[in-house]
Amino acid sequence: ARDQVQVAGSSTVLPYATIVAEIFGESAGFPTPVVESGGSSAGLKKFCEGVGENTVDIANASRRIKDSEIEACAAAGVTDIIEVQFGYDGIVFASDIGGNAFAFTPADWYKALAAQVIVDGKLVANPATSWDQVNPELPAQPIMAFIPGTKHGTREVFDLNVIERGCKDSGAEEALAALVGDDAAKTCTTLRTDGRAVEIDGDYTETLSRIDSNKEGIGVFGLSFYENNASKLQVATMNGVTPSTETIASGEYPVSRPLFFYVKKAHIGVIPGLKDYAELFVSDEIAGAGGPLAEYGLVPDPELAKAQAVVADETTLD
Amino acid sequence: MSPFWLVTAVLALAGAAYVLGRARVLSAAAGDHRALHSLPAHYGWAAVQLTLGPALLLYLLLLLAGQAGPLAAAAALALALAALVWALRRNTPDFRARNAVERGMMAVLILASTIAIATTAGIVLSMLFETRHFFSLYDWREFFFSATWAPQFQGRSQLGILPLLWGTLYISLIALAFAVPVGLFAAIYMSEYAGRRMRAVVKPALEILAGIPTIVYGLFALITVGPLLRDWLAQPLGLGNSASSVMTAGLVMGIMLIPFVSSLSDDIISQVPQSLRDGAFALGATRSETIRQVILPAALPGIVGAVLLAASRAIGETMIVVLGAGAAARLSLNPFEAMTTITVKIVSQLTGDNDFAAPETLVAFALGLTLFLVTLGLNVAALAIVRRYREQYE
Amino acid sequence: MSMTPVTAGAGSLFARDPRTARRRAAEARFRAYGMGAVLVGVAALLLLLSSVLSSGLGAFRQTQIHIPVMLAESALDPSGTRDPAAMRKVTTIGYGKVIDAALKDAIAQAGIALPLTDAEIAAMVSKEAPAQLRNKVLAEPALVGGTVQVSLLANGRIDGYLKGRVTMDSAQLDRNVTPQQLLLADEMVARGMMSRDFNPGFLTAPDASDLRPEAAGLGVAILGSAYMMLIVLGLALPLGVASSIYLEEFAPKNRWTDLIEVNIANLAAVPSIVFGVLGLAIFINFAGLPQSAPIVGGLVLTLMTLPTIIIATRAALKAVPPSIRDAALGVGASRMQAVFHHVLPLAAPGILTGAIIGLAQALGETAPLLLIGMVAFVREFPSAPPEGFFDPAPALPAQIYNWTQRADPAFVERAWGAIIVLLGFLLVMNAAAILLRRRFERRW
Amino acid sequence: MYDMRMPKPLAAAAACKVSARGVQVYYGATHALRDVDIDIADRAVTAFIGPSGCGKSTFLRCLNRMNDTIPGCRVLGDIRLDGEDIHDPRVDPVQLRARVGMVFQKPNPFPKSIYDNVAYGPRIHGLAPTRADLDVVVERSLRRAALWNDVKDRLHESGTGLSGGQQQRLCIARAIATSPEVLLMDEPCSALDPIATAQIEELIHELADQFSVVIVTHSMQQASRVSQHTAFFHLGELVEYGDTETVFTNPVDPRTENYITGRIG
Amino acid sequence: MYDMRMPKPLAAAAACKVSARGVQVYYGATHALRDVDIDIADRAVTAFIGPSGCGKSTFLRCLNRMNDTIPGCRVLGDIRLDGEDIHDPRVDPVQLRARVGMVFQKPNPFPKSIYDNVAYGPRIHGLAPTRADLDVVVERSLRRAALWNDVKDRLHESGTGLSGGQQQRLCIARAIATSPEVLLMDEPCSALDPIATAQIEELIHELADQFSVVIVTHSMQQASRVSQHTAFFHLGELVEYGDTETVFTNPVDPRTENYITGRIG
Ligand SMILES: Nc1ncnc2c1ncn2[C@@H]1O[C@H](COP(=O)(O)OP(=O)(O)OP(=O)(O)O)[C@@H](O)[C@H]1O
Ligand SMILES: Nc1ncnc2c1ncn2[C@@H]1O[C@H](COP(=O)(O)OP(=O)(O)OP(=O)(O)O)[C@@H](O)[C@H]1O
Ligand SMILES: [Mg+2]
Ligand SMILES: [Mg+2]
Ligand SMILES: O=P([O-])([O-])[O-]
Repeated sequence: ARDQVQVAGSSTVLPYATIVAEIFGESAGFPTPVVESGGSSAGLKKFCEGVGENTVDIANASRRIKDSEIEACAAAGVTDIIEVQFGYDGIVFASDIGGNAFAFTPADWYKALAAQVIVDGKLVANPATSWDQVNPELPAQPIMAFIPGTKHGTREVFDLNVIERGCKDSGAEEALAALVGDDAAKTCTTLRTDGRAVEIDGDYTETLSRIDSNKEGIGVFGLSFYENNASKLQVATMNGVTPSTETIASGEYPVSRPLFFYVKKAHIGVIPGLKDYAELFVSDEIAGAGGPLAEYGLVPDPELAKAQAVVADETTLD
Repeated sequence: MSPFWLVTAVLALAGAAYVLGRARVLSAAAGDHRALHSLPAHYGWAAVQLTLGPALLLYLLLLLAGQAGPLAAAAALALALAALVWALRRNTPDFRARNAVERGMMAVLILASTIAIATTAGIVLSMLFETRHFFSLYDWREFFFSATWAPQFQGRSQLGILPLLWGTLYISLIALAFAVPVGLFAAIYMSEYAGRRMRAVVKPALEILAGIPTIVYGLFALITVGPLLRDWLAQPLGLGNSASSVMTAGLVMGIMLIPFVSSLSDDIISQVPQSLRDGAFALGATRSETIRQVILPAALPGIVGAVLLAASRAIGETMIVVLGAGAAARLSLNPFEAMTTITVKIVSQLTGDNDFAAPETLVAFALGLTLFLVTLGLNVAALAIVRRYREQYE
Repeated sequence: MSMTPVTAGAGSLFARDPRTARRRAAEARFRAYGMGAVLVGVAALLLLLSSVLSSGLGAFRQTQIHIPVMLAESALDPSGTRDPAAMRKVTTIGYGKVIDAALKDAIAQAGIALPLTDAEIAAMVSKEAPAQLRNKVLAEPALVGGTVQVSLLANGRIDGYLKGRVTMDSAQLDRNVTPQQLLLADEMVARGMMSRDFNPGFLTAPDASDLRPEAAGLGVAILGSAYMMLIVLGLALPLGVASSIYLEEFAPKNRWTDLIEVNIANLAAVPSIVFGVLGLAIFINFAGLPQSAPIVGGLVLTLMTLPTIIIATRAALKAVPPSIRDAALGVGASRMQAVFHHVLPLAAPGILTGAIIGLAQALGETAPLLLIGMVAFVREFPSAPPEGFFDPAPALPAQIYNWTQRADPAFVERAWGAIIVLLGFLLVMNAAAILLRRRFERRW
Repeated sequence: MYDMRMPKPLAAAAACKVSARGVQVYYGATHALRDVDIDIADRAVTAFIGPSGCGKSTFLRCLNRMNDTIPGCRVLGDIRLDGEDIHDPRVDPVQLRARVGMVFQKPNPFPKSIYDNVAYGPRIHGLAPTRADLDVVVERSLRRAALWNDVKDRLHESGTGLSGGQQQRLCIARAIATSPEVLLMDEPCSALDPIATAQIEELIHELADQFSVVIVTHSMQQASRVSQHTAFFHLGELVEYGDTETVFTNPVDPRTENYITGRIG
Repeated sequence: MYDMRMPKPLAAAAACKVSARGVQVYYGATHALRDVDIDIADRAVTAFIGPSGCGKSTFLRCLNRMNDTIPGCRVLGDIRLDGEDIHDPRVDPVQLRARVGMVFQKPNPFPKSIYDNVAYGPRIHGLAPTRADLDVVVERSLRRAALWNDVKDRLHESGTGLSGGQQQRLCIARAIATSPEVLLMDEPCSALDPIATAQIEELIHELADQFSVVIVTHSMQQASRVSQHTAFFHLGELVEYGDTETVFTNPVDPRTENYITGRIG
């Protein structure tokens, strides 16, 4: 029989999961769990493959499980799923440490990256080439943004909380609604493809290397990644707020997403240490403020106690 | 039964069957090898085959039927022992042991080649199902004829394959345009000009290029080649200022592909009989004329195979494309612009954050299947070329 | 001279007519292209290797802190029985406190007076250090009660400082290290309490989390790759050669075998991740093999490598002159014997090249492993084969891929170090094949 | 017509080892051999003569089914060895070839040592169980093929490093090492000097005591020296077949006479 | 000794085309050819005879430096074509071989069409600028090699699908298509029937009007029919060299006599 916990899923959650697994293996008297990374979607797909020793026990996800996925799970016999939300992933905008400092609003990003904007009442290809053209207060630096590729969940957050928000805030959405009707939302989030918005399908290290070889670029990073590389990157403020675990936890900083893991209830009691691992994960010493996860860059969930209760009671999704 | 004991038991049985089978026929022939139809070793192997073949087959069937466990092992063991007895009785001097052994080997050979077929079938099937699912969610005309690739999390995605297909072909073409001449000339130099000593060093050295993890190439493209091409070619020529470009990825991938062409071609060129070279030299042909006009045509099938393999690797590569050419799907003729390939998008959609039952994820399978068909077409064409121009010696 | 209208070359052997001169020039050009091609390849190789080596060699050396540690019984063996089972109750947290205290003492003893907080001093050592000490004590319970001189891993940022990755300027901006700590490091180095030593742990230790980059090693990944390569070598080479032999030497030549030939060539063009999809479906979901196990990885890579080996082998078999087969058949060899005794040895160089290239690809491949759980964080060592084939273990390329994604810059160096290990692995694996290939190479 | 080519006395005089009826060979669309009927005697030497390209090698290769290996080559008709149809599906061509040995027109030694070249047949047929036996067989075969003196000091060097004539003798040694019942020799002396030729002819004589030997030759002298029966092929047809003496002194077909006297080629 | 092998009259009678002095050939450690001195006359046929393995082919291959391509083969000594040292570093072996053509002992047609086989030499040397010229050259060469009638309908089929003798003639046609000044022929008639042999001998006669022809043969008759000079090799040595008539009727060295009369081989 399998004697270690098997975890799969999000690469965003992976560092946290490995920190927990390491401590768990060192002190709990169980073997160290195996944590795979292959993306939230692939992890959930594996999770939903069925119940049994050769399926994973836990799926990490940087987004909530979708209804269609729950259905697929159920079809394969995976019914009792425990959903645990354990913190937030802050999303920050950063540029080379030696360059200009930026103070953004979502509207700046919308205006800089939208494929088409309204000029003189007409929809035209975005003419902006430098940041001061979208907002005179920004430095006159060419627009070059390294944004997450369409595979990343971060992109969804970026689209929603930055671009769409910016579209609304700048009043463009209304104007668009008047101009193109139902397609307004889509026009809002369609980004330019002329090379000024570079999609990164790789990870944050790739974004960092790209900024390294193109110092005028501005990249999108996870908070934890930024904090580990603060000596190379300077972070931009959003709506005047500097991102930090505190400002994100308090909701002041607008761009973040919740992180989850899902536990297969049927495996609790079958796979040794499964519940212990989940409990350790959401314990205050680990996931709370000042714990190793926060030290690494996790934004602790203000409602961590809720998560602890969910694990303790093995509360399943309905 | 643990795998270790299973392996040991099988080996022990095989050893016993061989020794007994051989001894038995030799005693029947009173030690006279000439009285035997086949070599004594053939009788040994015939016994091994008969002992193990059916038993392993049975065990496998039981495993597939979900009957793993001591019972299945015992059944297989019993069958093996029975077969051993039968095999020994069969081993009389006029038993055609060699033919039996060769029939067995042939069965193994056929089985081995079925695996390749089965893999193809498996791949097609595993993609077909999900592809159908995808097309039930997304219009196939959009997929095949739309020039926009823009997946979105909120739905409203545009999933046109054309820009990806174009990127795939463009990048592979550049990679091959670099790797094929370099690899072929390197092969020619190694096999026809260089001394034994140099060849013994250079060939394995170039093969290291095939073993360097592609992430190294990717970073090389991202950090070194990309900016270099941008600053020295793209910007002076007014072809844009993107560091990631088709050209970057193509060139770097070309480097990786050198050994695919060079090593395989070198082997095939070396296999061409010396008498053909002599024939050309004696007519006063120079070495290069001999190579171009006599050796290369004779080595054509192998060289085409090597090029196809290189092309296949180029089409299947992800890391170099992601880091060298970017992830943006675009239809453009400018080789200094960022583009991407089908493979990159298969990987990213499969490992991404989308709902695993959403068209944005399922599109990976449709992409895979389409790519499969496209490369099938290329391979058919290549086979036809080989058939047409092959020069079979002797 | 000759009365025949057409004759090749005449006059002095030392003189060149224009046509010969042209042909000589073409020959020289051709040769130069060949030379150039080899140089391009070798230059690219050297460039890549030098960048790999310069970025990765640092990973083989690691900063250690050498201090005496007082192993108080009260803290480490409250029961006083020296019974390892009982001593296990003390977790790494307990050991962490012991180390912190020892380090503080040692610094005070050495007379270093810098304005440092306790937390800053404690952060000089790796978070792995308590586990190091704990393992040492559990292995030798008798040490408790005395004072031992130990070498503990230093924190990754301190290590980075000694390697030049972290500077006073960067420390100013860095949340994870303070300039004061760096000054302390200088003092400790000056007093011999800290040094950079060869780090066997890089090759033997398991992976570590993002909080302890300095402790991360390749032990499990090397085993995982070795197991997978054993499987690939044991399956792909025989299967590939066997099916090539059948298709090239025995199969009737008809549309059906054409189809198979095209199919195999086409399999080589299937993106590797698709093999992962297939492997997940067949080996894990259908056959029920375990996740993250070398057996599944090996099988998937076998399927992926097969086309390469088959294409190379078929080309090599095709290139063997038919007269050799005739000669064997003529003395009464069966076709099987003709192939195995004569054709195969002559085709061996090409086959081995296929194996070299195929295995190199298999050894460095990540994408298909993503889907079958081989890109994973695993700290437990797999057992010996064949059982170990079924235990979870990542592979070297998966480990590299994983490390390149980590946030802490210390992992970058380790990723490059792992690439060096991978290349070493490749060379060891290829050496045998290359030597064998040289033995079989002959012209006739 | 049939009678003419197949004189009764022959069939009566010697037992017939191989008999062919209505053999046709096509290379793709080319009809290379037309309707050949022949009975090859046991314990005798049969010579095939005829101009270059007339189909001698082709017919020879029919007798041990070596034509099976040429893509596009089709053989029709009935060929029997000791009365058994060699194209019968039950016949193992391997066994056939073990009994019907062959020396090819173009010497084709294996790229192996001289020793291994000769030892190969005995090894696969298990004719020499021990190494010492094998040494004996190899030496005897090389001696009979008149090659021993040339190569006795270099038995373990490659067979492809021999001179043309040496390679030819090596192939003869290789073929006789397995003691086939029928030995097909396609111009076995073409690259040999007169002495070596004489030695090989001597060997052929010896072999014919027990076995059936078929030899293709362009030398009428050689044919008349070594063979008891001679077959004359022309443009893919078997024109004449009979006692060597008769064929040479008193041919029935004018073409035979023309060829022998050097008027057609 | 020297005088004996190198009779003065020969050098005087005909211009000397190729002269060799002290030629030694080693294959690795084997000393295959010892100290050969010879002058080969222009516009004449020289025959090399000698038992199989004595070094005839080896020496032939020295004359156009084909031995360069054999790994481990070393050639020492001085060989001159029209008085020019062929081993001079300034000499391009390619140019040498264009002037000194060769027909190999084992036919080695290219795996190309029959036409392309013959056209290959003229093409690379630019001897036939137009396609029509080339057609003429190919047909003429095939005719002279007595192969035209056999292959005129299948010029575009592969040269490897020919019979042994046809391949041999194809190689002759290929060699003469470039009209070399010296033509080295290694047993060019070994696979040919008497008529074809006569035709090739006729060709050799013709060629000798303008060029120098060297022919290796095992047939004394052939040597005496076609050649003006004969060299007898034995065990790697040039034993005797002189007028063909003298060598055959009145040899100086007893070994020559023994060989010619069939006593040594
Ligand atoms: N593989 C082949 N493909 C096509 N035609 C062939 C092939 N082999 C032989 N032929 C043709 O068949 C005819 C008979 O050839 P075969 O080799 O039997 O002649 P042969 O009598 O042995 O001549 P030789 O004395 O020259 O060897 C020839 O015209 C030849 O060109
Ligand atoms: N490539 C080689 N490697 C080693 N030895 C060789 C090689 N070629 C020829 N020899 C040896 O050199 C000697 C002379 O060979 P050569 O081919 O010149 O003989 P030849 O006179 O042409 O004989 P034949 O009439 O049989 O063709 C022979 O003993 C032969 O075995
Ligand atoms: Mg023939
Ligand atoms: Mg010779
Ligand atoms: O791996 P992710 O699903 O977090 O992008």
